[in-house]
Amino acid sequence: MSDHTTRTPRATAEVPTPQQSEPVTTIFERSVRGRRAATVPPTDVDERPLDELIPARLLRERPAELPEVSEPELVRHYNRLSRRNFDLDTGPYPLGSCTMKHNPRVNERVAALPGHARLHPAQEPKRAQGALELMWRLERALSEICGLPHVSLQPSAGSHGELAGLLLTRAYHEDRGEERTRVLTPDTSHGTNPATVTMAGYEVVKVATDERGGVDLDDLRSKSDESVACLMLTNPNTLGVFDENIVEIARIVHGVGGTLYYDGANLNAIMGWSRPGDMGFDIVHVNLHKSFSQPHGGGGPGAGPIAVSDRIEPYLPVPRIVRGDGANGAERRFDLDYSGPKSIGRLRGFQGNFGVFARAYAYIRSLGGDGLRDASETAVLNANYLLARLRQGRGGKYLPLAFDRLCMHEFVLSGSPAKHELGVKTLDVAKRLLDYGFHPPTIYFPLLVEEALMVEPTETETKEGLDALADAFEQILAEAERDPEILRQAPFTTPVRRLDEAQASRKPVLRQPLD
Amino acid sequence: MSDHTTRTPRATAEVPTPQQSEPVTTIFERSVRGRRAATVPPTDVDERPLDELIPARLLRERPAELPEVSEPELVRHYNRLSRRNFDLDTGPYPLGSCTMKHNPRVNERVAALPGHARLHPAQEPKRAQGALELMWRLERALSEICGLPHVSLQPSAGSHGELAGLLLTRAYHEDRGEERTRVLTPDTSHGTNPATVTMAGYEVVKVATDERGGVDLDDLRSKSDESVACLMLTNPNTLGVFDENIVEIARIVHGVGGTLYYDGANLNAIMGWSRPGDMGFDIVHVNLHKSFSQPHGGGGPGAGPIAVSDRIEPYLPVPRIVRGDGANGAERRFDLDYSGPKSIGRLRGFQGNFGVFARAYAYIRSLGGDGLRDASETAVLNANYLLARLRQGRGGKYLPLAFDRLCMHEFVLSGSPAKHELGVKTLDVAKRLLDYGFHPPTIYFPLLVEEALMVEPTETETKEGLDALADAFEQILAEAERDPEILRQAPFTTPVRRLDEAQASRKPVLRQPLD
Amino acid sequence: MSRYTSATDADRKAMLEAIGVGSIEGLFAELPAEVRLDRLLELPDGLSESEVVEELAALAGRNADADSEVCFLGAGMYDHYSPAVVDAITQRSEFLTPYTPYQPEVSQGGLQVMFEFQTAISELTGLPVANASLYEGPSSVASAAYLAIGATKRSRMVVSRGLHPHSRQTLQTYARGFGAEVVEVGLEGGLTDAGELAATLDDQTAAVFVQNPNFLGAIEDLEELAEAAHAHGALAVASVDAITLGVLRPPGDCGIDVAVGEGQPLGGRLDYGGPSFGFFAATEEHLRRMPGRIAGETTDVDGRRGFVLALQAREQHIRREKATHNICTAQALNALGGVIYLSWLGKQGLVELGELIVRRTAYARERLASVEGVELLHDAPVAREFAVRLAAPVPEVLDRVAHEGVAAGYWLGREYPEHEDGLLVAITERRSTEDIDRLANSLARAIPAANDAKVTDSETKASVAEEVGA
Amino acid sequence: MSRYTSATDADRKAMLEAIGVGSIEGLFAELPAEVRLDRLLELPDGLSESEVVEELAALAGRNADADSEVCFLGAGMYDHYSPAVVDAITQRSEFLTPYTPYQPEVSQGGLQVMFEFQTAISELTGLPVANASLYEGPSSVASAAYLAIGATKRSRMVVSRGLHPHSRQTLQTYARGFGAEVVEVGLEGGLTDAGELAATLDDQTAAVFVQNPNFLGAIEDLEELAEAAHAHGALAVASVDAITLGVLRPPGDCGIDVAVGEGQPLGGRLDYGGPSFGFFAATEEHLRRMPGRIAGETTDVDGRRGFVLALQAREQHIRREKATHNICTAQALNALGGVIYLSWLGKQGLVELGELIVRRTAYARERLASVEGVELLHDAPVAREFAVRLAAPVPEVLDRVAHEGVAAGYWLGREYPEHEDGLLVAITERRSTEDIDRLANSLARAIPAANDAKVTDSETKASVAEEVGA
Ligand SMILES: Cc1ncc(COP(=O)(O)O)c(C=O)c1O
Ligand SMILES: Cc1ncc(COP(=O)(O)O)c(C=O)c1O
Repeated sequence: MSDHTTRTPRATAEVPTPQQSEPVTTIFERSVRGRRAATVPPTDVDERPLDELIPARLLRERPAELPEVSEPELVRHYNRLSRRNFDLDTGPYPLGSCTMKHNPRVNERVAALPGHARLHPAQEPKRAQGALELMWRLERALSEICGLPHVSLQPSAGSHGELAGLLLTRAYHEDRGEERTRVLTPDTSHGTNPATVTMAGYEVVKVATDERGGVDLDDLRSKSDESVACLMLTNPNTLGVFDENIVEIARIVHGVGGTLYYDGANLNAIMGWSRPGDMGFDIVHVNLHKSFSQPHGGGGPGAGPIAVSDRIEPYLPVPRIVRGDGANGAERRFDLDYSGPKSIGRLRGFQGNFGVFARAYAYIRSLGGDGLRDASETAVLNANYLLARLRQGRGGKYLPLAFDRLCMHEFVLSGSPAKHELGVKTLDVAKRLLDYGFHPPTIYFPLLVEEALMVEPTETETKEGLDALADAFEQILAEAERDPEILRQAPFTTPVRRLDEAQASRKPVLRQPLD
Repeated sequence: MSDHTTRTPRATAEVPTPQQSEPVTTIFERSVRGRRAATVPPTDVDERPLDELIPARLLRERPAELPEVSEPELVRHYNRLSRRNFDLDTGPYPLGSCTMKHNPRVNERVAALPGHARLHPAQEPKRAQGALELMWRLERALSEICGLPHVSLQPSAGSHGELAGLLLTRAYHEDRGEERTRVLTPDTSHGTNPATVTMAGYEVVKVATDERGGVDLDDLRSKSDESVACLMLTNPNTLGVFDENIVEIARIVHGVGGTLYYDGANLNAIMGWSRPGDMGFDIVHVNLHKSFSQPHGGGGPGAGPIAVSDRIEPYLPVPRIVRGDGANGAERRFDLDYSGPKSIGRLRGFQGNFGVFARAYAYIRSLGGDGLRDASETAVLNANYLLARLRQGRGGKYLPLAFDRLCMHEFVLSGSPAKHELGVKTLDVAKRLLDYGFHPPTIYFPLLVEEALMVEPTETETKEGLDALADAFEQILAEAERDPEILRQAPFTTPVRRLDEAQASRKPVLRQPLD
Repeated sequence: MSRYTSATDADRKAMLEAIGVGSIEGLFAELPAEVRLDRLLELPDGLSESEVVEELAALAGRNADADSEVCFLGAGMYDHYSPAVVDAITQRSEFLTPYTPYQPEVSQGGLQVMFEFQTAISELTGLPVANASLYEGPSSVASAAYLAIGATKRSRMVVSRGLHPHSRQTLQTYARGFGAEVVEVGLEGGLTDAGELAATLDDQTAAVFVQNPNFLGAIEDLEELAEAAHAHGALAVASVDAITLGVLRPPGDCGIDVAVGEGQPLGGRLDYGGPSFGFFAATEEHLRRMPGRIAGETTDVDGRRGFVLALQAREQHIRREKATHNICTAQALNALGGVIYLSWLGKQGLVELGELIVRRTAYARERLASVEGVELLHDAPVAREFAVRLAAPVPEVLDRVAHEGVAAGYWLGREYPEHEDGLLVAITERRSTEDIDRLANSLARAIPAANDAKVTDSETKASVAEEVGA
Repeated sequence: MSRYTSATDADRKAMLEAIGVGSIEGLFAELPAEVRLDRLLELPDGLSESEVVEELAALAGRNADADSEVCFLGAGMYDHYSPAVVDAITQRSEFLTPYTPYQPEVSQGGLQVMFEFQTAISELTGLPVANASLYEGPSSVASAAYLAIGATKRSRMVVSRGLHPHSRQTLQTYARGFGAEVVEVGLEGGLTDAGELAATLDDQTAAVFVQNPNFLGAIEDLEELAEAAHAHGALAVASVDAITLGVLRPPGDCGIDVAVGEGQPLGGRLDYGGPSFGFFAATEEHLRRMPGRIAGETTDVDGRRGFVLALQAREQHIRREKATHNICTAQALNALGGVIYLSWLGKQGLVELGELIVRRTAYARERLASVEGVELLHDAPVAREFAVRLAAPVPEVLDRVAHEGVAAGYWLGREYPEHEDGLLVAITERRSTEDIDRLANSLARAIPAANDAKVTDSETKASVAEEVGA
């Protein structure tokens, strides 16, 4: 038994929920002049007037209007606010492309050890050997998982890894005296891919998708020439399907001298089963906040390490972690190497998001090779099972699979029949799912699929949880048959109901007005 | 501004709240055979069959049916459960006699330091000097606050301190060759007082309360004789009033040779203003989970250190913390002294609830003498302000003060007029307060007061919070005038509504039936 | 105003006005002059948060904790690994900060936890009824005596010398209040002396108290002991170790009437001895005599499943001087930690953990017995702890081993004069064979050294200074 | 099945059946053989939780952290005290585990936090518009350059040598992508050389980048620099330290167009450099060119106040190749920590903290300057960090001082060849005068010693072994 018994939630806004009745107050509105949650240690030196130490014109005239609250008020404010979030520790969060897998609590414990959390980033490497070794070991593990020999942990997120990847591509081509101007991305690609292409100074060229959801090889061939710097690809792609032509794709792109970039957002599908390096990719980014269990934090922090092939290696960002050879029986010493004459340089300050590395490393050590493979297998099993359950019922009719194949760790449905036959949009289905206590899938992505619903249950969910989710879909579609207005008005149970997003952009109120 | 704007909550059970619709499932019901949240380290020794090491008849035959869940399920279960509690970090919790003051987060931090949390209780004192010194310093601080020279931190809670107090009293009298059989307690005393008296082998003698809410001196005199071992008293007492006759009371009890025991549950009213020792008390217990900010934990842990006068000191529990005299320039060493030939002995294992001591000590160090006094002053100010606000409105009419005086840190109202004039009981008012987002006061205690409401806002609440609470009372009483049924049916917004307590005792289901 | 209070000067002024009192002093007007403190409390000034942490960290740094040593100390509290989920959940405000669930409508979280906890303890002990926690182990033993008096109307308590010394001492302390007599039965070959027990029991005996495994680590035959007690109409009370209940026969299966125990091993911190929790389970017939809170299942007015404090008529706040116990604040948060821990380990995990510990203990016992100068104190079967004799003064040896970063165990001479040369060594899943070998090697060095050495004054002084971290 | 997954054998069987595939392999049938891994990953076996903690703790134990040393390191990240409330709140599942708030109805907590954060950053910087966070400091500087290109249609970036070397390097890296040129302006007396700046600026300049306090600790005259930039139609970008904004004139008051900075000092962990957050604030006119998430206030269908992601049309998930930036996952949790920290300190607290640090820094600067062999590198006014020259090889001196438990500061020679003898010393509220005196005394010993000593091979080896904890 489980608590996933599906009951039909309310479909009325008449009687507000308790949370809906709560007034919304910001911490600034709680502020009362003179209150404080902190006292500052006493001044144990001369209390010289500040303008004796710093010229008055460089000093602040009036203090910043920060909140003035006592500690109890501070704690209450943020505790109450926290309850206005849905979180992964409450229930299923099948947000496609985001890999909302469980965040093990032991990772938080090891990240918080003073030797990690209190280590200054400018500490001399010889006094930070544990940190460097952890990073080195994580690099080795990611290298093995990705099937590429060299790793830099530096990028701060997937998009940052992408930027690194294209800067590496640029450096690689320039080093060979080539100037290439275009980067290919499938029309199913994630928004960060084309945005990165522009930021890296390239032109985006879209590649079409074939009828199986993979790269359209003819289109790819027709667009591949010496001006192509790189092809950026996700595999399994954002449709949740594995591109079987990957070897041919690599051949085509490498054939014209381009590099192959792997957007690792979907690595969770294939760990231990297949490796981007073995598929022919030159550069891979890994989202440690997806496949490697770093908590998403409401939108970060994450980390986007990159793994690269030998030919890309000379251009990797500095500093790099190096291990001494331990010659003459000396201890093997780890160090930071800033040299890299061909390096693209730095992408950020210091050594990267070390706290994230500690969590990812703990995750890898917890699972081992077997466990990582189990994670991917279970993720794929869960996705296919949920898909099978959805197809059995009304889902098969109103929310068909966009590309009718086995899926990998996620799948993309099209809400087009629901829209045309029932008059409910994907947005409406998603909002009604909220009432059923589930976080909705990713919606309206990929753009290729009309009224897309991108569902990624991850390995975290139980069979019962998936059954309950399938049941909720079924009930919602039944509701839509009966009374589509329910969905169009949904949600009814959330702390606020549908919000006016247009207003927020038209007349933006982006900070608390004070005075 | 604050978020305490009072809105009228729903008064209907028609549309259940989202939480009310959630199914209730125990962790045992979530269990699925074969799942697990933990793996055990591998056996690195011979895997000998267990019955080679332990005779089979001493071994368990079938495993205990503990839950089988993965870590994500475990976390989700308890996170969801947690949201079914009201807590102090959500809003006002004016639970009389319980001193629901803010639990500073830094206390949790220092209690969790490995040097505290990971210190084995049987560690040799010379290798636990920091812990002993902390205890010693806490003893000194409590001694100063209570105005009594000797302290034992050992008791685990207030009631345990009370038991210690009466065992000390017994030892004291026996040592003087006296056998005394009776213990006096006011009729307003807390239930633990008489329960302790019985447990300590004494007979309870109730002392009446006078018209000002204090001890009835005549009744006290008439009951005081050589058979009286002790008078147990709270001051301010459970009516929230300070007994002005305390010096005379002490004279009377001491006059017949009895000891005077101070139930320190209400110490939060007078820190820095008055000291039990100075009032004439021989033995005091202090609830560290009340005045000294140890979190209540849903019903513990706490600690109930006792402070005593010189004449009681020889009987204190062992072990005691002692400090070396530092003779010959040696370091002052702390130690545990188990000798105490006249000691009542041990009250529990090891040295007491050290983790609680660390938090209480951190609290005392955070506030200093000034801050403790400020805490008491603010607690008294808040109580009197709330009282004044309540009296202004319908509260003055329907919920009058039981004893019409200035109150200390709490006050007791009588719901008798509300019951007779409006037909709503104190219970009904309390339940309706839940809908308004407040934890109700303590109700039906002290027994002396008909339909009692015992209100202790503590120093934690803001003026705005108190105003909102007063407004809620006002609105509720207005509701009662209009439609008392609302109160009688309340609450409407809580995860469950009124529960059948009688059934739970008549046909007790006290554990999950398994199979 | 401090950082934990909110009354600004303006607030104070407005509030005093509303009260109709001119000043804060006015609020304390009713305190007679004789009992007013006419000075400030003599306490050091308050500190900023960072200073508080600094000060407490400095104190903590002067303790040798189980992270800084390899710890073989046990004697009732054990260095088991407590998973991160325990802290993560028990630190949630929703569990950390509320009071006892007197308002069940807003306390379903806490109440359901109690219900689950009771179920887990009932399963572990094999007894149908469990409460929601008592303070800790030894005082739970004493509480069982209080129950026994009520149940049998007798007041003679027969205790095995294998019962934890703290439990025996606590029982003795309480007994002076109850007016009960406590009689001890010795050990023979590590186990409660069955003959002596038989001779000691009489028809005035309220209860027999044993511990399993007993203080010397030996596994008692609970069934035999329970039978002996029952033969005289006395209750059989067992203080049991929760962890080894994964592999040892549960008291409920052995005819034990009341099982109690220390909860710390179930994912609790060592905390220099507390807070932890005590558990208390019994047969059905003692239900209405149980001490402490008990949660029960029921339904609300709309038929929803819910939980309440059941059988409150036993308790002090209702029954006052007739209550079954005086306990009020217990150890709810620690008990929550316990049930999370047990759910984390799960059905198989508890068994596997028990098996691992039994096997490691067997290894350690053999390994240590092979060291020159170490011999077994008894050879009864053991599960998680065992006793040896050292051929050198134990405190001396402990000191030397401590300097090598090992806390070798508990010196039995502290509580058992007859075992002045005894050392009690505890094994958990955190003590690897490597750790055990390290202990053995360290003992092998320390025992002859302690015998050889003539400790001079000056040496003593140096080591003292070092130990207090000066 | 691992401890993080739930599919038992029975589950797998039932699920595969429902899918209509015979085995797990069947689910991977579409992977071409050539790209299948035909072996297990070569990774060590998985560990139990306690073993994981042991392993990571062993690694952590080989780092000299700011609890184990007296830390005067700064250079962009500072050892400020982070209050317990920050951890307590950021570790709540409700904040820790959700994704970016794409479903605002169930993300009001996170969205309101962003709104509050934006308000706090706007207040601090004196600029009207702030986003909800970027990755960290230096990449935020580079992101400001991207905005400047869009705003000015120019691509020449003029950077002060007082800008953090990591910021300059990161800008340089990004610039290769943008196709921007980066030109550096030197320092004079610790401050950006105004003359050189004037000479370097031209009408192709997109933006001028300065830092305050600059990398050598000196307080720049932002107003002067902003005027110089504006005179050429360039934007003025300042990278600012958030803590000292309590006392220093905010960039918005000085005519700065874009202010960015590193968020770590606002209650963040040191974490060997990350994760922290970057903040980004600008004048109103740049609103629609801002990078990253921005929350805005709005109402729901029933008129309730609520928050959403505003101006999403700037972002990659909507605008794709035309987006103002490629950022997706940012640093929401760290930004939450930042706004909690600022609310904890409060209006007065930030000022008092700033004043304390300025005064302590003044003390430290004088105290160190009085040490033989130490002299000031510049005498411009400073706030929280200052630079000195040592009359001995700096790395040598640092090593010696480290052996006395003090991390003396940041060796400027790492990034400024012209300051081979430079040491940058950072002061926070955690560094007492006692700590400062200890540093001074330690330097007083180390400088002559470093000059005297001829480091022999064997010495070096010994100290290496010690440092790695062998
Ligand atoms: C397919 C894909 N690529 C790239 C990204 C960008 O990763 P990040 O958010 O870490 O920058 C995402 C994240 O949502 C993604 O789903
Ligand atoms: C007046 C009074 N006395 C004694 C006690 C008992 O204290 P404890 O719960 O710590 O045993 C309480 C606690 O509620 C109390 O309010």
